Amino acid sequence: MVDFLIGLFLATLITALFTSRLYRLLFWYSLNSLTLGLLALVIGARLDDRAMLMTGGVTIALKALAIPYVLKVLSRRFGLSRQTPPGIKTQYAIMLVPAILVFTFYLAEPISHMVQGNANYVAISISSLFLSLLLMIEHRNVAPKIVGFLSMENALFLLGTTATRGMPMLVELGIFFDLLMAIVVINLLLYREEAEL
Amino acid sequence: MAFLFDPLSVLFVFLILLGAVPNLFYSRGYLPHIERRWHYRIHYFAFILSMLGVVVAANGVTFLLFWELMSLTSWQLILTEPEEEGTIPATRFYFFMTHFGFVFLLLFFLIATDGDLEIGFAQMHGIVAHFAYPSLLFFFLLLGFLSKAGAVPLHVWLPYAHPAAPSPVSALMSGVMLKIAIYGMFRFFLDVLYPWPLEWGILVLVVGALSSLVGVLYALSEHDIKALLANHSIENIGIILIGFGMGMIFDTLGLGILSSFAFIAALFHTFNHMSFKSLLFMGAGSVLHETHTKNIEAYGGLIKAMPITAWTFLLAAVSISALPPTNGFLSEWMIFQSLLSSNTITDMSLKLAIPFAIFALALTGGLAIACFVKAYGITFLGLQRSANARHAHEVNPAMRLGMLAMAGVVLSLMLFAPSYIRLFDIALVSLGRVGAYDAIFPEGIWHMHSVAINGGVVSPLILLASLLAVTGLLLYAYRALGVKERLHRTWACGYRTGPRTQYSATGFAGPIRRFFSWLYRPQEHLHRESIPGHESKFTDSSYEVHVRPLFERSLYDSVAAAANWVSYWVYRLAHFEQTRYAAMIFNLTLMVLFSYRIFAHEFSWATFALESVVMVISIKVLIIGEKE
Amino acid sequence: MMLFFLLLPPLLMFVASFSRSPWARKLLPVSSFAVLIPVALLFRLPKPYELWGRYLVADDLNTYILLLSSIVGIGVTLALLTLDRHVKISTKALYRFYRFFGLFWVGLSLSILANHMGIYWIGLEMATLSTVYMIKTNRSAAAHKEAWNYMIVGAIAISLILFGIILIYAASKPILGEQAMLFDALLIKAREIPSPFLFEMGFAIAALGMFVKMGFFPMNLWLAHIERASFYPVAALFSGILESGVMAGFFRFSRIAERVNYDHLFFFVFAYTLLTIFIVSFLIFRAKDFMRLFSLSGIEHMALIALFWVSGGSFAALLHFGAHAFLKPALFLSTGVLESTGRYHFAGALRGYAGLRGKLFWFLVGLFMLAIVSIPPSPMFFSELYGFAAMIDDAKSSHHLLAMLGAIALLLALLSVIFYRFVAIYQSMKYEGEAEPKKVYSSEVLALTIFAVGLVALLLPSSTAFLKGIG
Amino acid sequence: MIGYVSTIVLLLLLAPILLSFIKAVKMWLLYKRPVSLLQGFRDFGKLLRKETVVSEEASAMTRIAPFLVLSPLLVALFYLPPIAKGAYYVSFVDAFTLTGLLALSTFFLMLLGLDSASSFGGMGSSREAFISALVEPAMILTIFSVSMMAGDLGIGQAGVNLAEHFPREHTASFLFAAISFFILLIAENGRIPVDNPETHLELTMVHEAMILDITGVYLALIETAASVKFVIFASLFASLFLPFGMEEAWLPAAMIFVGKLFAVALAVALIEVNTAKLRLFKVPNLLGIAIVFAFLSLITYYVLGA
Repeated sequence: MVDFLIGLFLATLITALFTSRLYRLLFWYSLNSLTLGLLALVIGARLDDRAMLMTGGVTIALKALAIPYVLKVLSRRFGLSRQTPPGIKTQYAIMLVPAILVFTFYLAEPISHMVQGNANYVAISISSLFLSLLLMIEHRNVAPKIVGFLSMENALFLLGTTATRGMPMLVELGIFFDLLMAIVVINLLLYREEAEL
Repeated sequence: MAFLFDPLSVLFVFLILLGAVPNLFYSRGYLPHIERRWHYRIHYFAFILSMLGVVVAANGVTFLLFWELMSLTSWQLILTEPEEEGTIPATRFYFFMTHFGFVFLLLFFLIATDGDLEIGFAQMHGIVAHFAYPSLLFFFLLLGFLSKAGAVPLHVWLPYAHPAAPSPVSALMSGVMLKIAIYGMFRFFLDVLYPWPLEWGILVLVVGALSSLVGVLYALSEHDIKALLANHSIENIGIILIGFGMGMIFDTLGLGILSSFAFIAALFHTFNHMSFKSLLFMGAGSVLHETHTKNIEAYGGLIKAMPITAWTFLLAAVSISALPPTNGFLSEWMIFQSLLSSNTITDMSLKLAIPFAIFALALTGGLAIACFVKAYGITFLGLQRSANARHAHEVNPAMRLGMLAMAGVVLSLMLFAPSYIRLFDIALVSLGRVGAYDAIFPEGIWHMHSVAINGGVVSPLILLASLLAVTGLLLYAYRALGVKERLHRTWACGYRTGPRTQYSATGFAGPIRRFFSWLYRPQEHLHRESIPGHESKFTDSSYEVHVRPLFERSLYDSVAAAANWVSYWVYRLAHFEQTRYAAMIFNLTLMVLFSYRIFAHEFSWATFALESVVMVISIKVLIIGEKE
Repeated sequence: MMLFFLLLPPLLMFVASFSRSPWARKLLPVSSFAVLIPVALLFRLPKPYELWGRYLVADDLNTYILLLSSIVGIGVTLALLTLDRHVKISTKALYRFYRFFGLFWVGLSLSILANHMGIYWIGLEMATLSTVYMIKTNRSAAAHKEAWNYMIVGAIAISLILFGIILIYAASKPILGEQAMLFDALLIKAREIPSPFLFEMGFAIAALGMFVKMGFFPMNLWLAHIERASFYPVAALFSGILESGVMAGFFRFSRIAERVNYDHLFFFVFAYTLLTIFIVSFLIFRAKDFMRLFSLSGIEHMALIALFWVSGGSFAALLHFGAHAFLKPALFLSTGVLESTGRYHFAGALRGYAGLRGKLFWFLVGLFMLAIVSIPPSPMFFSELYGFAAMIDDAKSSHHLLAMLGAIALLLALLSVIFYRFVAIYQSMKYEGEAEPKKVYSSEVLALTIFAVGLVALLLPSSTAFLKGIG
Repeated sequence: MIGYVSTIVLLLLLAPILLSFIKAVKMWLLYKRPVSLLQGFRDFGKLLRKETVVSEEASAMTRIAPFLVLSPLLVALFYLPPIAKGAYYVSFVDAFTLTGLLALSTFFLMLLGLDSASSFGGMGSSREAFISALVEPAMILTIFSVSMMAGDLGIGQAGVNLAEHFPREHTASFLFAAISFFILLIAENGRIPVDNPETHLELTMVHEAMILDITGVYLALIETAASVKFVIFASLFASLFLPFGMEEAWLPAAMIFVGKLFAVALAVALIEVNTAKLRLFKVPNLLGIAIVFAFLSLITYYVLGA
């Protein structure tokens, strides 16, 4: 089940990479967050970790529902462009994504026999970090960059839930708090016409 | 114990005082000429004090502190008159070079003291003896001191910085400050870094020989009187280094007394150079003060208006040209003698190297004479070449007093050479050398012997007395003859002699410049207004020659060009980050993780090659992108 | 309780910024000075002192950093009083600036005092996000663009740090459990970490995030551009406090990494800082305005601090850190005056000041300019001296002395490029160009004086003894 | 002691005669009526009787320099090697002092040339400076080499040593040194092919150009200095490079010595007749030969021991 969700997580992220519409991107992000939340719930249930269950719930509520919605509202209000053509050609992206995956597995190889957990989780987290970065790289518009940043947050969470079996509650709350603050700041920043970056 | 008063320190304190006290008078006279007087006063006295501080410092901290203070105050002193053209770049260069040297001294101290800069020199010797790479320390010291002393190839700042300073400061810097570096060499080579391999001595010798030649050659091509003198400082530092290098070589070969002799020669020349170079700079400063130009071509005939300046300058010029019976001759004689003492050496490489050093020194001597004939003749003799020179007067009493006092120092070095040599001997003995005084003056002070077997002898006092006696007799005879004298204008083949028909400094140095044109690569600027239709007839013509020193062109300019080039490319690279920051971070992360994986975990060439390929592709795709 | 007093001034500032009455602005410097009292108290208390369980623990190191940051904060609030006289800013924007400044300060205090990697990160993120808006106070297109830039680069960097933290946590959780988030616990058990490679990977990623944040290779200019586009107090805050917070984290992380594998850490930091200094020195060679110049030189200093710290010269690093923390904000604040007429001009920037205030101003700025290139007796000089000594000592005990000396030679060559440029700029500021009349306000001079006093205080025997005790 | 003083007097008296002798030989070879050998004295006497015309533009230097040109040379006369064995000589002066004294004289001569503001004077000084700068290293190397072979750096002692133990094993380097020294003799004394003492054509003048504005007693002093300088060089050549004939009693030894001096003069005269004056910028080639021979001499002695 866990592996299945992780696979789904990665799949949604990769799909997001190839999306060229803003709302579709938000949708994939929301799905991505949803899998993450489910993952937390599943692992939390297996470990009987209440904190993690809570985190899962908050993740689903906040990341899968609230943030995509807020972003959608913001994009409407500030008239952000809904066309988000990727800056990197698809041919390159097709090569890059597997390359990143292979690389992260190679990277995680030395730790595979050392920790009790699954080294592949670390590898997948790192690769989703890279993929989110790639998402930021390939778009010049602001909105996809924000989504990229948010999915980076997701990659962190993935690492937190899978590799460490849950971080301290305090940290997770802090991260959520900062996420909210980021949204506020983004809102403030958007108070001007969309910048071409 | 931050301070130390052993004979060597006291000797150099003496040197500084000898150089500074006449300078005080001169400076007093010069002061009305300066706008920012308090700025000048504060830094001037701090400068002198800092020099004293350096020579009496007993540990690394004190030494470096005063050394730096010396650099800073001299830097500010040069900046006393920042409006003058060329001062700002010159000071910048000076400031940079002096800290260039400072850094190496710092490194030396860091290593030689094991990080505890407060230990004394004697303890440093113990640490140095256990250091694995003594040559490294040697190079640190050499770079540190020689950049201050202005030896080739670290000399380029000197002809810029010294002329830019107010004249009393030029005198102090050139006369005294450079000697602080020599003090450092004595202190640290003899006290801390001892003993040496043969190569070190040879290196110092070669640097000295090169400096002396390069200095005098560029002095000859110089039209700025202070730059000319500054170039001569390079030459004289070279001569001192030849003596020092010979001392090191003899010491390595176990010839103790010869080594002491060479060191004494170096010390003696250090003192001599202090005296006559200070005097020369004071003279040049007086001339500059009156004519408001440093261009030697605008002088002429100043001996009539400024007799005291002219005659004291002559004394110094004769002395720096190493003509008997002056002190300059005596020290150079000693250095020659120590070079000649090498006939007892069996080492073949030395046998081949030393004749070259002799040749360099001898050529230097010949060229120095030519150069000072030029400097003196064009400045003080003949007709005034410009209105400025025509309106010149003798300088004020304080400045005159300063020059006369410094002339007194020169004379004292000539007359009391044995006493001075006694002092040098004491200083060297205190550093554990063999005493050489008794060997130099075995039969009283009348004859000065070379300590080598079959070495030469010179009798400065007898020589002086006989020269004075013969000249006096001739003069007396001339008076007795009662010849009538008549004034008449100079005959010039029917033309009227005027300021413009005289030989110029450019012309004077012409033959030598032409002979060394492969080195000088002079840039000639000939400007001529011809009468229309007559190619050979012209109304107006000017000819100028500029020589940019080889080292400056090849070494320094190329470094500057390289820095410019690198910075241009770095800047272009840095501009990627404005638009591709995420991609930069992406690649960076990739690279760091890859490197950790490969270098920190298990290394294999295959993975390394793979990483390189991946990185190159990823950088190409993500950062550089395609041309749009 | 202590924590409350520490956070009171910034919180007060935050609250006061909502009020529109004029006394609110007068309150600011008073409240910022007030922070000195708890910091001073903190110095007297026995260390380590638990401010909030084991989450926030004050030890010598972070008390020192907190002190530096507080002084910088005071200086910046002083200079803020006259911000609206040098630049065009609406009252509303100014108050909003204060609001985020307060938040920023709170975040920074948390991250500096944190003994817990998570809290450290939360504080840092808070500070970073609040600066985004402070940049935006300047209502220019460039500032807007740079605010976005900062938002994204800063967010990536901060995320990398968190990623690294989680990896480190994952590496050490098997032996420490939830305690794996505590710096002190980690430090003690560092050698027993079962998967050093995982730890190192985490450290590398976290360090990477910090280095990006501090503007190390290859992201050298982004910070400079941002500081150029924003108001000068922001730049002062950036270099003085924000980077202090990041640096404090680096100190702690590298101490742990040192125990895991010193060689790896050393070569990583060495290669990184040398590359950084290489790039930065040549960028400085081309810098054309004060902001970028100071920003780049700040990067150089941080690279040196990192280098000294991992070479075992903790005293040198801390001294350099202190000098950097005082000098940089001071200079950034002075750019407000230096560039107030005719931006981007080096020539004559130190001329044209009338009156005692003006004279004091140019004198102090001149001193700072020289101190920054470590001309003795600047604290920078001593820190570099001890830093290089530490590097040599470090090399002496190993078998790669010559390689180390080569690296030092390279470093010196690069530093000399910077040195040359700074001397040229200083001379140009003082002796070239036109003397245009410029206006200096007492608050600015006071701020500079505070920094100057701070610099001198760094050299007092008692403070050097204190710093030596930290290592 | 009497021998010492009379040697000096003899050399002083011979000085003008030698120069006249060269002139006479040249004239004779050119089918002219030779001048009298006493022409030098006649000129000297004539100049003493004339009034001195001093240039308006000149300074005190013109009034002092002539004495300073002559006096070092006169002093140098005292320090020459003895002409006969057992005669008194000054042993404590070495070759550097001697070259120094010669250079001192040249120094003031060059200043004298610059003093009268005439373009000729400057030209002469400039050329003299050029030539003497190149002579200096050759001179020092030569002297170094010879004194090595003689086993003493003192010039008087070296002459005596050479006469007593001629360094047969070092003939090669001895010969090189001799060639070098002879070239220096020509160059320092301003003889053809380096300088032509007889013309007053600006293209060729060196020595004469410097003293173009000197008259009367001053000129007499300078002319004397020139002849004394020649005699110093000739006698140095005679005692260092033709070291024989000293074992005789004083009078025969002196005769031999004078003969040697005339031989040197004759050689100079022959060279003067048979060569053309070199262009100024060809002079370094000649001096280059001297430097090379001096160097060769030293290196051969040092390295090969030959």
